[in-house]
Amino acid sequence: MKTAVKSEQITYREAMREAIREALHRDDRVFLMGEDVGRYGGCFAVSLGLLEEFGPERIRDTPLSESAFVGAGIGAALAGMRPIVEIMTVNFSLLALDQILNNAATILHMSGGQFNVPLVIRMTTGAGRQLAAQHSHSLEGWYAHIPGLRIVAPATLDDARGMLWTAIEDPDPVLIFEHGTLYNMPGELSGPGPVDIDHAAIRRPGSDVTLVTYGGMLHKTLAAAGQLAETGVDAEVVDLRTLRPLDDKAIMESVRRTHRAVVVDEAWRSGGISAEVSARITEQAFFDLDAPVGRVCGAEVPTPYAKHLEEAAIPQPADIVAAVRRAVDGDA
Amino acid sequence: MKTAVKSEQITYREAMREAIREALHRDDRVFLMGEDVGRYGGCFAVSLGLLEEFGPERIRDTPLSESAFVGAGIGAALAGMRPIVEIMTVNFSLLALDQILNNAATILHMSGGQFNVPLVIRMTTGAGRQLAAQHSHSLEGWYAHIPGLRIVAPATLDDARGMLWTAIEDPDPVLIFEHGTLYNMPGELSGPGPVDIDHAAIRRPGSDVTLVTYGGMLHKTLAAAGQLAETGVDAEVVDLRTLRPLDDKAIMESVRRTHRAVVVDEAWRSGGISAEVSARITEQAFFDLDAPVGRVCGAEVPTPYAKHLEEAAIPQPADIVAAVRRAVDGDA
Amino acid sequence: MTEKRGTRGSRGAGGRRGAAPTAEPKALAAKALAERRVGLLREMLRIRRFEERCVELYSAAKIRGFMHLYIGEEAVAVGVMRALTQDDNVVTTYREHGHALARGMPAESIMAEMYGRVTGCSKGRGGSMHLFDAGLRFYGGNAIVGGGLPLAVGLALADRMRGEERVTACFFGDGAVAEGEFHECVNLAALWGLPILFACENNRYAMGTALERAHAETDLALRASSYGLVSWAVDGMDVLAVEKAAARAAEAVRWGGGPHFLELRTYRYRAHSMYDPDRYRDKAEIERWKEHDPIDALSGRLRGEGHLTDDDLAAIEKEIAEEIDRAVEAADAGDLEPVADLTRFVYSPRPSAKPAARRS
Amino acid sequence: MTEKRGTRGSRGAGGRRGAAPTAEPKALAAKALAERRVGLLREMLRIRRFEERCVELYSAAKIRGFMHLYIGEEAVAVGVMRALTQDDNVVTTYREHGHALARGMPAESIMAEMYGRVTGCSKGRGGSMHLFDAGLRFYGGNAIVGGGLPLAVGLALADRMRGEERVTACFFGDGAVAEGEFHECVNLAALWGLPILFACENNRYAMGTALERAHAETDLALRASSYGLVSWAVDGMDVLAVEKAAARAAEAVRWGGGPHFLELRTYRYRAHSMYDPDRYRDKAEIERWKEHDPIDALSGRLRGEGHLTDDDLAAIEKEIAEEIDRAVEAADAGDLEPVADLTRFVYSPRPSAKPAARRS
Ligand SMILES: Cc1ncc(C[n+]2csc(CCOP(=O)(O)OP(=O)(O)O)c2C)c(N)n1
Ligand SMILES: Cc1ncc(C[n+]2csc(CCOP(=O)(O)OP(=O)(O)O)c2C)c(N)n1
Ligand SMILES: [Mg+2]
Ligand SMILES: [Mg+2]
Repeated sequence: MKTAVKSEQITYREAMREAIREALHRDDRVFLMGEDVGRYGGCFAVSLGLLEEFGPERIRDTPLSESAFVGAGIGAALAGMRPIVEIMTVNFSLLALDQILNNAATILHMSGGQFNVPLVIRMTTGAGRQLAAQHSHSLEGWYAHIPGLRIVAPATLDDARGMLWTAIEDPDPVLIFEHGTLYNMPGELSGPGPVDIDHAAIRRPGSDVTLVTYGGMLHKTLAAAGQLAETGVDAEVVDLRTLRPLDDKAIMESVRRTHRAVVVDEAWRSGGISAEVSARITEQAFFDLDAPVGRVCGAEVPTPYAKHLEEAAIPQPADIVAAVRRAVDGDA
Repeated sequence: MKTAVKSEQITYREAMREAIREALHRDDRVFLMGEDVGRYGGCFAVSLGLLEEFGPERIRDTPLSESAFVGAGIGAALAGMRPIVEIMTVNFSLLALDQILNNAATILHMSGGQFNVPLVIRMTTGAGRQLAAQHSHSLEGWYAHIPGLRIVAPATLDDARGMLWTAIEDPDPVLIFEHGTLYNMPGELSGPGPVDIDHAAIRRPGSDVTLVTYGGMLHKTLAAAGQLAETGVDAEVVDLRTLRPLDDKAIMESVRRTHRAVVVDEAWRSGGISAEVSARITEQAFFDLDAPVGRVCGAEVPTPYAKHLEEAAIPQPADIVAAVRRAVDGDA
Repeated sequence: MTEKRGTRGSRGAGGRRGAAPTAEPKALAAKALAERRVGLLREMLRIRRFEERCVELYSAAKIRGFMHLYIGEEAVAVGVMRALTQDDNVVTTYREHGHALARGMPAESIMAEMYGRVTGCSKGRGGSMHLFDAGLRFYGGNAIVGGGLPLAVGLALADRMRGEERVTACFFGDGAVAEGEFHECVNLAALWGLPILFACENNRYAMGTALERAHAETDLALRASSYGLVSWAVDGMDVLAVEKAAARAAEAVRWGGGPHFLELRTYRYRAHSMYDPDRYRDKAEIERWKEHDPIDALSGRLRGEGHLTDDDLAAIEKEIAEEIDRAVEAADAGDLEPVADLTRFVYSPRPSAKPAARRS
Repeated sequence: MTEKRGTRGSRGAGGRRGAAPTAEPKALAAKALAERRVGLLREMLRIRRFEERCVELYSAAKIRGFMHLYIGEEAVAVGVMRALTQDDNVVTTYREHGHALARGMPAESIMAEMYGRVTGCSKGRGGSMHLFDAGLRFYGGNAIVGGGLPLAVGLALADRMRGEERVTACFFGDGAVAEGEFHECVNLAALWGLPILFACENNRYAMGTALERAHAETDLALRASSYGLVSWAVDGMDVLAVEKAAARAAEAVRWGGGPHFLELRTYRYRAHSMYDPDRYRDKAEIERWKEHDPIDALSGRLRGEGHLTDDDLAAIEKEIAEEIDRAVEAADAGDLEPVADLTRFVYSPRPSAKPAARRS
């Protein structure tokens, strides 16, 4: 088994693939199931080569039947397996939402604690590739409304590599959202092994404003923080990593230091995770705030195909910079 | 055609039924479609008697095929009909969510404005009847995340009677959420005809705190306001009525007068509509607030069957009173 | 009316075993068979009396929420469960009191559940529609029509992957056959040759919607066979026919014959749920089906054969009544889950915090 | 390989009409028929050349996103569209350039759409997967597999309720047959006798998943017939066979014969989308199918019959190339929607504000 070693250049896609390989090697209850994960090599090539290594029982191609194979993942998890179910794109997960909400998230409670559902569901999320309105949503924050689920969004190579391990050890269902624009992101891994999925991470320390974000937006937010630094604004960037449950403590500690917060989220603004973060900051750190919590979100529109429209529909570094300026300059 | 006349006692269920009858009489493009709307008389008896009056073409029983019949409603709307689709309970709507989000909410934009979807979808929502975890969710606030949809939640007889008319005239899809505990609510109608669905309504004027709510929670909130009045706190109760788009102006006007706000919502707290209302108040009226915006929401748990647990899982007047006390007494 | 179509398909393996038995063992075998049948009768009666008590308790507001009764359909649960071993899996619907009882769940545990007690099988969180029992591999009452089918596929898949000789029996109604999940699951099971016994309880109605107003093809066994799996229509009012078909099917499934589909043609005497005013069908239709009552039929037959007397029956009724009385008493006396534990079982304790914080 | 199964079912109505024609009209009819066939060839060629240009433009990054080509499958769109009138409805998938062209959508409008221009048929908001044209009753490219089927049911339902003699043709792939929505929709259409022509483009793969790894029963026409509707398998590489079957089916649908299902057996020569490295099938398999190329087959036949010369073909190619050139030029020159209009078409202007505020 090849494992990635330190200082080797690797992409997010490869990190995710290594994570799956590792899981398959470590635990024979683990298997990967979904549309085109095998012969095709995965719609975004994440599982490329795994069929050859692990065979068709454990790298299991399914028909186009999202509800059935997600539900089958739930059933297999009930039976003690550790399935990893891949849904190609978040929009298609709507076809399986009945199973996810009414079964995966519910059975433990509804059965009075008798049955766990140790299931991992992975899917691609997000816009930025001109895939238009039926392939570009960011629904991870929306999923974070559902009790019983754990929602994670790896934004870095280490998280792509490490979160799956922890997710598989979780006795409850974990949904992993992989932003489509990250797969080709190169970088270095600090090493194999699980990572904590209970805590947010400060990706850039700063003292003037807290930028709360996750997933694909992390990199735009870091870019914006870089630009802000040039104009003398020192932004702290908090990567939520896990959208449910939220790490309130990390958020509040940062806000108490900076007294200002802007939430950056690619999803539609109304009722997105940005609203929840904002509401919690208000509830828990109201008297520490020097300015209202700002939000930079996706436009409330089905993602358009045309490049210029799509770009306008999702947050760009300039939008983040502008929102921070409002938070900083708009002081009472 | 019998129409309800002023001062006649009627239930919410009957008001809804009259609204449907009226629509069927007024416009022959209107038809009602869903599981057991005909022979059975509607799972909550809303459509009782309509089959006899309008026949099986216009009161159309469907097989258990939520995705197909909701999608068929979308298709019929594309063709210029004005379908009213009934989904028995909000949980089952998950089976149709692909059609609702990926088609109903999207086609107008995706087609560059060529195709409207003048569809009305009605469904029962909410807990309180010991129906347990697969029949008791409150997902209307969650649906309010989706651009392209209009989400309404009639809490009064007049709204039950009048919102459907306006919804049917809307060129875009409108979802109507009827709280299951309201059907037997008796009262008087102020008369037939459409009602505005663009604005929130102040159901009780007050000066000390703004309580923002809607649907089934309106009545508990009014009860709480009554109790608060006895202790000298004069609460204003705002009924959102429409959850998407929100009537920001009405909310902010009230908050600017009272300087305090508590949002009351039966749904799960994290990522619910209460978070959005809270975030907007922070964004738009931060410097008018004397206290952080409070939230009284459902417990983050699949609704349990046992009566005492179910009651504990959803907001009760005492919880609302307590939250208001915190907002009022916790003054900085 | 009750369609008297027998089971289709291959003969069971039984006939091929060993030489002809001698006369004495034959008599013994006949006795054992009769006792077995009395056992089936007893189980059906137990379900019926339990359900009748539930009606009273619902009227007395001891049981709340949606409650769906199994009266008239008892032969199905009893016949199918008899064909399973304790190691098999069961997945079912909101109309599952009968399945739970026939599977061996104590009446007490079910009744306490419907009373919302922490002593109930699901600790009061589930109620009538969500009976679960891990010890019996009873994976629950599912109240989303069709919602249990994917779970059954997954359970069977896990067994296949681990090489276990286990059958997963999945119950669902005629109405569920219209759901997309039915289609996806039957195809998947047939495609992958999974060890599932699909037990379709065709009681001719989905709430108020009659079979022919929901399905373009009303021969559900025929429809299912189009997926390329073995599919039989069975008289679901005849517990012996159900037992025989289920035993054959389960045996075939267990030994690698792939999924089997049984359409069990039955009828519910009572309304869909306690909320249902039952306006959509003819009372005469109900009466006609009652003439084929599975309990009357079997008890008549056993009496005729001299295997059952009035005294036997009275004794059985008495035992059952006592069991149900005890269940009601226990339910009444059961504790409530403390409200402080409301959010237990939303998340589980994490296995260990050890890997934590290494990197993030 | 190409299955040469003819259409099954009843004979068309044509043979029954009138007396035997005299010789001269016969010659005229033969000429008209030949012209008609040249027209079919022209349409297929137009699609192929358009798609080939799309490949170039995608490589040049003029077109982006997911793009799915129709090369190899042209006979299906051309044959089926020929059977429809301008008043019929069309619902289709993300692989719909061919359907759009065959339906009569100008190449310009499609190309501009893929360039993301406001001059595109969907104002640049849809791209390759979401071509719409209200004037042609073209209800869109739907990129959720199976997602268009319920829309087709609804369109057909509306027509039935209004007594319109209109057919709704719904295209979808073999992969879509596994989705629950397929099942629900075919049942609903059959149950209600709706005027739908289900056009299943069986190109043997759903992305990288071969037919036999997705369906327990790979005879899709047979499977569909289990819902009790008329269902034929058709050689989808033979445009004449497609046209004939589609014309019969459409006629039957139009006059109240209920939904018809055509399994059009075809093949895509290119990868699933521009992203697909096409690892899952044998190159030899592709070559074998190319021997049955629908364009080669028809042009060969027309040449053999003396209805087509090299010059004719060159002229056709030239016309097509010019049309596509013009489309590319126009697309290049097309305006972009102003960013300020980003959120147009999320909500429509309300019809009037008049009922407002009366009561709340
Ligand atoms: C997805 C879904 N839709 C609708 C319902 C409401 N409902 C509960 S039971 C039922 C009828 C089901 O009929 P069938 O499958 O024949 O089972 P039966 O009740 O006859 O045993 C309906 C419509 C539901 N629970 N789930
Ligand atoms: C619900 C859904 N699941 C998965 C996908 C991804 N996907 C797009 S096309 C496709 C294959 C569809 O195959 P088929 O129906 O045979 O049509 P074809 O592409 O062969 O024309 C898949 C899996 C999708 N778009 N929608
Ligand atoms: Mg039934
Ligand atoms: Mg295909």
